[in-house]
Amino acid sequence: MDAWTFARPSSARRNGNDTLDLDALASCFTSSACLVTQTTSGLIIGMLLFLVAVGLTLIFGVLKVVNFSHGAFYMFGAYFAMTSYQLTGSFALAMLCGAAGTAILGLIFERVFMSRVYGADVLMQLLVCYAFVLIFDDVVRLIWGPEFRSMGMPTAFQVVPLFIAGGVVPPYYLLLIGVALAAAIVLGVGLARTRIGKVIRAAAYNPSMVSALGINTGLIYGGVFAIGGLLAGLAGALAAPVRSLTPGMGFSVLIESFIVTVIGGMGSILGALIGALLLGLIRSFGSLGFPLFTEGLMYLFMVIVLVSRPSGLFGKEVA
Amino acid sequence: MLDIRGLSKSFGGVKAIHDVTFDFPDGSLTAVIGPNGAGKSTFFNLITGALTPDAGEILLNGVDLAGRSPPEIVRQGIGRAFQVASIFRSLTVQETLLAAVGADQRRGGVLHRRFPLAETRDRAEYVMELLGLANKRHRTAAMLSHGDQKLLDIALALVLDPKVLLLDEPTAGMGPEERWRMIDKVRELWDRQKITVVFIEHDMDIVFKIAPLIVVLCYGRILATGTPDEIRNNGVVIDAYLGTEHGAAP
Amino acid sequence: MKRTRQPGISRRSTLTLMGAGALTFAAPWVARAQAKTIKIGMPTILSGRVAQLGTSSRNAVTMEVEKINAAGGLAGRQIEMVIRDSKGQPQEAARVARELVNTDGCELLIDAEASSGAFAVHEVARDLGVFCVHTNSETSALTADPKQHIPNAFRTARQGVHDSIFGGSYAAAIAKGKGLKKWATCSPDYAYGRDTTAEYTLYLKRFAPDVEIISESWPKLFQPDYTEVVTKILQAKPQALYSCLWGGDLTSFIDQANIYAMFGQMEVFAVNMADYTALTVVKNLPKGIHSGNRYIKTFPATPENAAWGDAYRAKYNEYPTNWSWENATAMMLIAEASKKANSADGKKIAEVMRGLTIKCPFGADGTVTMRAEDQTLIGYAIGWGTTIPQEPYVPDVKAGDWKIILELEAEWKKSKGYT
Amino acid sequence: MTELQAARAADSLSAPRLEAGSKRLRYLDLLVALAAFAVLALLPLVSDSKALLDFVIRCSAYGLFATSLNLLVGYTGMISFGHGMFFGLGAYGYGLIMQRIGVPIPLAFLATLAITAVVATIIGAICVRLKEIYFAFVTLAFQMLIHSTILSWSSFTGGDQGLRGGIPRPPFLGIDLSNHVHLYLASCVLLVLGLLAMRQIAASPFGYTLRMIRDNPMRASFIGIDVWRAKLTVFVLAALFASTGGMVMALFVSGAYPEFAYWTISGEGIFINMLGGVATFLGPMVGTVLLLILNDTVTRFTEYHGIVLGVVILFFAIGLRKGLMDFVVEWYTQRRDRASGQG
Repeated sequence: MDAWTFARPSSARRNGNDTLDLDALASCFTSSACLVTQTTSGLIIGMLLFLVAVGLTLIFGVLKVVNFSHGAFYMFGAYFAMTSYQLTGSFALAMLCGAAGTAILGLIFERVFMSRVYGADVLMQLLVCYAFVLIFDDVVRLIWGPEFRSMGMPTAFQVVPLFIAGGVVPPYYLLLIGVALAAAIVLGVGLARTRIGKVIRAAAYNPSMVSALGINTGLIYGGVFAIGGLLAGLAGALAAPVRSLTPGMGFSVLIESFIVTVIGGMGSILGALIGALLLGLIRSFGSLGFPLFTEGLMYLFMVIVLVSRPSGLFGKEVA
Repeated sequence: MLDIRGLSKSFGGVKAIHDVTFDFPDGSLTAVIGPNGAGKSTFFNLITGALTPDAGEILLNGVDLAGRSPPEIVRQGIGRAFQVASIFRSLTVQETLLAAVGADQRRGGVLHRRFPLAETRDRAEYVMELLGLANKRHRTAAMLSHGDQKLLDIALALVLDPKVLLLDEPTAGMGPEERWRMIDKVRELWDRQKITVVFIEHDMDIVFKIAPLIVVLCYGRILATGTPDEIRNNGVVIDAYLGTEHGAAP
Repeated sequence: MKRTRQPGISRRSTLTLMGAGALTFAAPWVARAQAKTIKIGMPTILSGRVAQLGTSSRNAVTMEVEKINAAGGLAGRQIEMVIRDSKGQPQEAARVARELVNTDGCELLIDAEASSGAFAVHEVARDLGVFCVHTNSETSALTADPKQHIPNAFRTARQGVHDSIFGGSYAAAIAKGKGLKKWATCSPDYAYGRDTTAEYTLYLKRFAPDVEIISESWPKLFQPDYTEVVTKILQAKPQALYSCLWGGDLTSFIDQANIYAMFGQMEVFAVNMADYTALTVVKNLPKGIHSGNRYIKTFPATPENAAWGDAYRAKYNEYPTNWSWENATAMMLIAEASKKANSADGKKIAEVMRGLTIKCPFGADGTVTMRAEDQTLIGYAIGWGTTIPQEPYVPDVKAGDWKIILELEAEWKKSKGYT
Repeated sequence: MTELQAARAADSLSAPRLEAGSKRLRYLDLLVALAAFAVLALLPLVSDSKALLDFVIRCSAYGLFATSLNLLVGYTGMISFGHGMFFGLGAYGYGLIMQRIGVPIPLAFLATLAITAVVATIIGAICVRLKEIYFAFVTLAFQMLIHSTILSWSSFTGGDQGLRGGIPRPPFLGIDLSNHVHLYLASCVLLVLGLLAMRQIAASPFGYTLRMIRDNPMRASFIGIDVWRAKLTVFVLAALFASTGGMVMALFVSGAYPEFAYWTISGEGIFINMLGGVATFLGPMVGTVLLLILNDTVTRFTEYHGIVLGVVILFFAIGLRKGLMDFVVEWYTQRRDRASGQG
């Protein structure tokens, strides 16, 4: 057994088993305090991830582009929010700047660069995105410096956390979940009910038809990128008070968002929501039961989903 | 020869093919006709293994092919050409056919020799000559004209030396003149090869002119079978099919 | 949306581009360095997430080199630093190190890499026999393990086991005083985090045997979200928490633990807190976090140390990091050894350097020593104290006793089979 | 092509002569390989630059890896984002065998290939069912899984610090790989042999089967090709060459690190392919040389290499819209056609 456990240095003292700590996991299910805390913690992780992932899935659904540079929008959202918060001291304005700034960035990125490679190979599109991952990280380094930064929590939220059924829930995270849920609802309803939403869905389904109807597809594509950028930027802005800001911070978020969209099904908004929540819960409960393999657990879950349902849980069946 | 028994397939409650039974005689030339959505292409997809039937048997010389994979079915001797020419865009005509023969001879996995293999040459040559593609052998498939691409598609099916050849609308998307050239080719092919040919066709003039045997599909069922004269005078067919189709299409 | 574009690049410009590329590439091979100057190569991390540490290493070295050159250089030869980015990738670190020696003609190497890069550069030093000082890898095995030992490689970085011995005894004293029996740990899941945590708890329990570890969390390096870790710790309800998270990960963790009001509920021992990069960034620093010193200009509380810290701050408009003093110490040692040997030759410097003690602002007693037996630095300032959210950040630092540290280190080495 | 040219081309290459022609091409390949090796082998005699030899060794490692990736991407149309896992597997497999068991180098080499084949068969059997972007993602997931495992299983793999303490290189048959020139020659031999073998795969009937699958997998199955099996075969073959590249890398740095199995290696492989071109056999090799030169020069001058590299990528992706070799070949054929059209 020895060499096959994911072992730690021999001098390490562990109270539980090695990789597995199933007792901790099991005992959590018997305590409402633990259940509430871990479930909300899963929700928090999931909802923030959802904001990034939904933009990714929307862009893929409409443009069939895997936007590899999506993490950079999240990063810019955080930096924009931090700078405007430092200048104005207004939290609301910081959120707005983070979201609006990246929306504009998304629009420019799509119109000036991505629109040139729609006809080309998928790999060419990926390369353009990859190029901007590199460029954006260095641009942030040039503007804000290589050191990590912190925005700080607004005083309004520096309060005692709430206790619900024995579980701990910080008010700031309630706000975060609320904003993300609101974004999900606005997006879902907007796509289903409004005229613009219908046009976007039509463009996803049949772009040539939409352009034949005299609608400017370029505008739609740019708009979709702007919405995607806005959501990612909003996520970055919301994360800025609790996460440290560094160049390249978008990367790990991007990877997790990819897992979310792939599990949920590329192009499915509901899939992104469910996928994000699932991943959040895997993380929060996985850290109890598999403290050393939480990350691996996510990839394992992704492999299992992909193998059993290649198009993801809510994706359209691939022929 | 090709004996279809009780073949059925439904998609989410819609019966695309329902209890179809028909025996295509050895060396016959049969046209499958029917209005849009009659299940013609589904019928072909079931026979060639692109779709798995819900029920029924597909017997080729007594061997049941139902539920087998396309490569297996091809090896049993059912070749197929597609409605939209399905070719290998980056290969030349000659490469395409040489590689196809290689695949048929189970030499597609050979690693230690160079492409093309000498033993694949004769059959490829023969088919190129047969379909008049020989002078375009070094053209890349993507650069061929629409008609030539359709011919190459048929050549691909033919080069495997099939017992049964299924042609899904060989004249689709062609101008009137080109159509007749293509149909002459099909006819000539059937004459020379002495194989069983089944083709889907929309143009009634063509069907009535060249097909000795006609199967009419409608809503997934066989509505009628017979010679051109029998079909032409079949009241049910006229009502159900000719009425709608001729009304819709010029 | 398909758009066909004619490739718009002329042949001439393509050729020019290729020519230019070939030229810049060939240049270093053409140039052959044999001048009066002595080149010192330094692979370090100048891009990516920990670029700040690399640049602070570069700053410190540059500052020291200016002093040495002003004083006449190494045995009369002016130092020219050749500093290259390894992007934090071990294979790049190895490549850059080889190139620095083989192509750029560097005669000495300063290896300012993080752990895995340091092991890669160590192999290059083994292969090429070039004089090399590891300045940043704190992994004890790099010098403690006799299998790693080569005569031409030294280390001027602090060592995980030293930190842990004193950290453990410091924590044990507080644990006994306040009755902290239930402990949790939360450290990054990689070699440094695991080894340091294991050694820390080992010594904590040695000095306070009734301590019990009731929960462990192992977030990934650079993990953005620690929510599940924070809630897990809260579930366990420990009386004290140990963490060796560092840099941005530590500040993220503090920000996220803050809104769960975690710091009111337990004593926190975060060895990497007392580092200016973290201290100056955290906006709502909780009071009274226990931390080991990384670099702090008020400890040791000597005029030399304060002067060095101020000079650095004045020159670069930022605070020095833990990596800064480690690199500065390397240059000080090289300069002193070269003076004693009256040579800039790597072999001669190495001979003198073994066992050399020099005056140094970062020494616990004003001096540091390059221990001869395993060629690693001892006698540097080690202390623990509690943090406050403004200058001087750690007002009262309790200094470690090197006598005890060395005794227990010897014992630890024996237990590891290193002697 | 005009009708006339087609006819002329047909004349010059009628079927029987085509056969002989392909045999000639085979000898030509062999000749080119020998010449390339001769040039490489003479290099240490002409230049005493160790950095140049180092550069060629790194080119061997990355070149084998990138060219093998092109067997998947360029020839079969399988975009793998996880090919780097086999590069890592090669480096770790070889390193661990040498450190723990200490067999002769050729034996360790073969054993590593065998391990790679087994692992690639298992992973491939799961992955190749999926198409396009889903294939890309599942290979990426496997790559991350393997990377996570290397990090977590530190008692065996050394965790994030990699295999430390050097990998032993005992001499065999008079070849001493701790000698720089020997190591250089050995990696040249591996590179040339590897390229020759991959060239053979690309030009074999199997190579054409792959092209057919790339162009039209549905049609390929309708002419009797077992697409799944062919894809799995090329997946495993490509893994073997990637693994060889990893072993060369492990020999070069005398260690193995988790970065070798990280997704960025796969990303670099794809980048190299796009840089050099996927439609030409030697495209990835050209891309390797380009990327390494670019990397080595740019990091020399600036730490903002992200911007520089990004702009270069944009130049290729938006400006040329294809890799350098593809661009050159296309430009050359266009020019020739124009010339022959006028003449």
